[in-house]
Amino acid sequence: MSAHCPILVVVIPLLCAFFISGVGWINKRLCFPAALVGLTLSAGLSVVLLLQVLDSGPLQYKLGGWDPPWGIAYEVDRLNGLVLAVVSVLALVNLIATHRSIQEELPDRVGAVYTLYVLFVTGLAGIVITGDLFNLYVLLEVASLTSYALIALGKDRAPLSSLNYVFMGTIGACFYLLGVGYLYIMTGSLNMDHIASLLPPLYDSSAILAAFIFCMVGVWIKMAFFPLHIWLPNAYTYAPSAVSSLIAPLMTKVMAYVMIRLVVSVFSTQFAFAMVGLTNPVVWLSSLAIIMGAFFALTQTNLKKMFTYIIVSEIGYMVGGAWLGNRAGMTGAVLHIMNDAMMTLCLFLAAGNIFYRSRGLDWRHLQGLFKKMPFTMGAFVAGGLSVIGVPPTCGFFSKWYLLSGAVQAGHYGFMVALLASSLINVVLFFRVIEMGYYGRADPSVKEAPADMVTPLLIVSAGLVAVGLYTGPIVTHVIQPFLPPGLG
Amino acid sequence: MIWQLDLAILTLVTLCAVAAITVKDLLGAAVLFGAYSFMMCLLWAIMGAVDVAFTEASVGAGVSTVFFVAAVFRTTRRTKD
Amino acid sequence: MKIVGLLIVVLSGGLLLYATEDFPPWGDPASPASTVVSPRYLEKAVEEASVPNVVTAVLADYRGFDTMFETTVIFCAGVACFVLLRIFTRVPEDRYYRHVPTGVTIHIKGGGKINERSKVFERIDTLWTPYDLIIRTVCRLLVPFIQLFALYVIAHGHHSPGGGFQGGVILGASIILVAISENLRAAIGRISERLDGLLSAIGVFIYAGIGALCLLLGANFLDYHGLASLLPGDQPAARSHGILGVEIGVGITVMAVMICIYNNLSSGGKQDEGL
Amino acid sequence: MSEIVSTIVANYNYWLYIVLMMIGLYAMIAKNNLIKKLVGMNIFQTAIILFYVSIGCKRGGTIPIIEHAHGPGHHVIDSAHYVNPLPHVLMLTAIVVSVSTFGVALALAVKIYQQYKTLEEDEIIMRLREK
Repeated sequence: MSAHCPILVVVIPLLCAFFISGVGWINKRLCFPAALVGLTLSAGLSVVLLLQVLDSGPLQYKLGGWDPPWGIAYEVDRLNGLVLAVVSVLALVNLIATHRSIQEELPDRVGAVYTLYVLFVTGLAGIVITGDLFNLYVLLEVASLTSYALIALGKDRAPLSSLNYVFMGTIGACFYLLGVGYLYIMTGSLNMDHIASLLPPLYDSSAILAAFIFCMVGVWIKMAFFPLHIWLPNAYTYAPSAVSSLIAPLMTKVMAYVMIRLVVSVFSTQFAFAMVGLTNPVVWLSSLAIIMGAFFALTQTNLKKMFTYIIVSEIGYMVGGAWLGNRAGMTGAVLHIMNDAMMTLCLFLAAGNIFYRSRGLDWRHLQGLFKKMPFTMGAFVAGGLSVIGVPPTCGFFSKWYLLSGAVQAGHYGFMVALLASSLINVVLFFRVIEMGYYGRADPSVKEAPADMVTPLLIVSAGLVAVGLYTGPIVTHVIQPFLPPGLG
Repeated sequence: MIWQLDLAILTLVTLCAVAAITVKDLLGAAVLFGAYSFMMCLLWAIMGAVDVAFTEASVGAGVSTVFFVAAVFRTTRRTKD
Repeated sequence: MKIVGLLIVVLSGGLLLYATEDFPPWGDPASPASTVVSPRYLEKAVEEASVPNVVTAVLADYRGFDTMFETTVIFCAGVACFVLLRIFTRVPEDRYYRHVPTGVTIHIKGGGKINERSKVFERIDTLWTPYDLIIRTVCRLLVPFIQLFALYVIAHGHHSPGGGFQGGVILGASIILVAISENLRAAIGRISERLDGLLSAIGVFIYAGIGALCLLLGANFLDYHGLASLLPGDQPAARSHGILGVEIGVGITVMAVMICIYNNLSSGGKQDEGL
Repeated sequence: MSEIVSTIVANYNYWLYIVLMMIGLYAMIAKNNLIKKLVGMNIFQTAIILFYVSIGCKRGGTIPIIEHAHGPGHHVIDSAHYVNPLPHVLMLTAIVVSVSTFGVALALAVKIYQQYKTLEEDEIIMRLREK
């Protein structure tokens, strides 16, 4: 059975989603347990898969038994395994933590919501694990369609921001599809490894350049890289809290993974960084993204909206780190995918807990919360420290790698941006902490129920744990994956 | 395939596309969009992609247009551009 | 916004145009797209899967995994439309009834209703127009033939253009035709909302289930030759049967989802009065 | 001169597809009405599908259904006689994806109309400011 691990990670939640959808028509109480079983199995298997990969090297799974360039194959290596484990475990944690808020916010649509939830996770897991460019597009659409629907379930401006997301997301997906089309017309294949082996003689071709640019722009739109981020803040702010804490940590990070995968495994770092000649502008753009994201976050008066701009800023870290074009930068970017997913989940879960009790996330709802919700606010502080980059939280270590990458590449603009954003983050979080500490609390607010607080505390403990184990993760998981040509 | 026919249909497709996004009536846009899809389906049939053409004829020109009309029925025909 | 749009369009269009100069000439049989991967499909499809329509063979077998997720996308769309639009809380609404023998219309305000089974009174839509005899009769006559054709398209997808998607869409369209030519309630009377929701899940479940069955029989996921031990015939025949099973699943889901989307869109989520 | 003509004949198809794509993209970005944007989105997607289908086109090729596949007279199949089926398969998927996105987007548009009673973007923004 262990040979079938890669496919089971995706198929078990998929089958489970159909089951939930069917059961939702009969008995709504069974939906949550079904989702729980499906995601637990998938998370467990993904961890097993990661261990297998660490033990015995990259795995390949041929779907339908057809050999790769003709059929679709799943390729699992260290990077895949890591991101897959992060995605499925965090989705599981979020499922448990937001059980109550889904019951509360969307009581009459529970079945459909859990169906979409599990399908979203399936789509992301598939994106991470697949080795076929077109399959990636289809799974991307699964993940996008479910997230459009989930976001639109929110109140107020949610449908409008979701429709904006539909437009931007479709442009992104179509650009990606166009890029794949240009690759296909030049190479005649869709399998990533096969394309990578066919590409070197074609590096001079303008069509490959266009394919590269379109794939990258498409992915950047999906991951909300700075000038293309306009869909993100509203979509994530107005989504129901259970949904934003699912989508915000995972979607953009998985797209960052897709970017790194395309650069490393399809186009090769040598082509992307040395031959295209866009390295410098992209790093400058990401420095701008970091600064502007932090700056916009400073102007917000809503906790969730502030977090969304922090995400925009963090995306700048990942793009910039990857495009620095050296080992340290790439290590920092990969590490930051994992760390940022955890930090974002921690922050959004804390916001979800606050919203669950005080029914709002504007500044006035945050006054004096430390006394009323000590655990939630403690986790919030842990998440905030990690975003700022205080050791021993994991945020410090990825920032460290990014900084040393910037120094190695001699890119001081990016370094300044990193430091400046850390400073702005200090202001951002201490402002909230001050309000929570000194403000006058609403007497009716109390600590969120234990089953919401426990997962949150686990995540915030995870922030520190991952920080402490950064060394082994980098030497055993990330470094062996990096291509040898990287400077 | 016959390139004259191909070129003629391509021109018509482009015309339909431009008309569908410029006409100042959403129901009209729905109909023009259906025509666009159907022209597209002809084009694909010419290129030998029968399965794709069949799908587009049933999905693009058929059901999509019905959805479009249904949505316009539930909203409004008015448009400013 | 217009200037921004123009700028983006000019930039990306320029890049796309600039890249076309390296393309192989249009329709060139020696282009990489036609020589690297695809010849094997054409040469081996009949031998390996016993399916003359190569598109069906590639769709449901060689790249069957893509198609499974494509069906999932459709299913997602159905669930999404349902979850976005469906209104569960009933507000008392005005209803209109027609007295069939005399043709008098009755307007009942604020949630009152007349027994739906009544032979004398017939519920009508707010924007009711008198039924047209020709349209009604022709549609009623056509529906069975459309459904028959749809089943033919699904079943004959191995040999001619067509398959689960097209057949499913046509099946769905036949029910939508009922909804348009009579009214939405007549269509829902034929396939209720719950049945529709269940069918849309069952269809994809059949697809993924066949894949999982292959897994249980010791082959890889969606490797239909694992089915050879259950079915009569040799391995290519097993693949052919597997493809048929999968297409049936796709057809069921696509039909159910098309009906679901139409019902929710045309009634604005009330599933009461439609187009 | 003849070189230019031959490039045009070889590539005019691609150029027209790009024009179509750009019409769609422009409508998506610049139009004010939400449903008009959706039409643009669909035009963009169909144009990409057209591009893919034309990749699979072969001069002198027929539809990808093998002739005399079963029965006696088994013969060698020459792949040059048939159009490339792979892009068709991909585009079947893409069509289905586009209709799904279209359906969901229409549902969102209906929901937005129920909320704001208009589909024009500027009017919606005005209404949001009023609140």
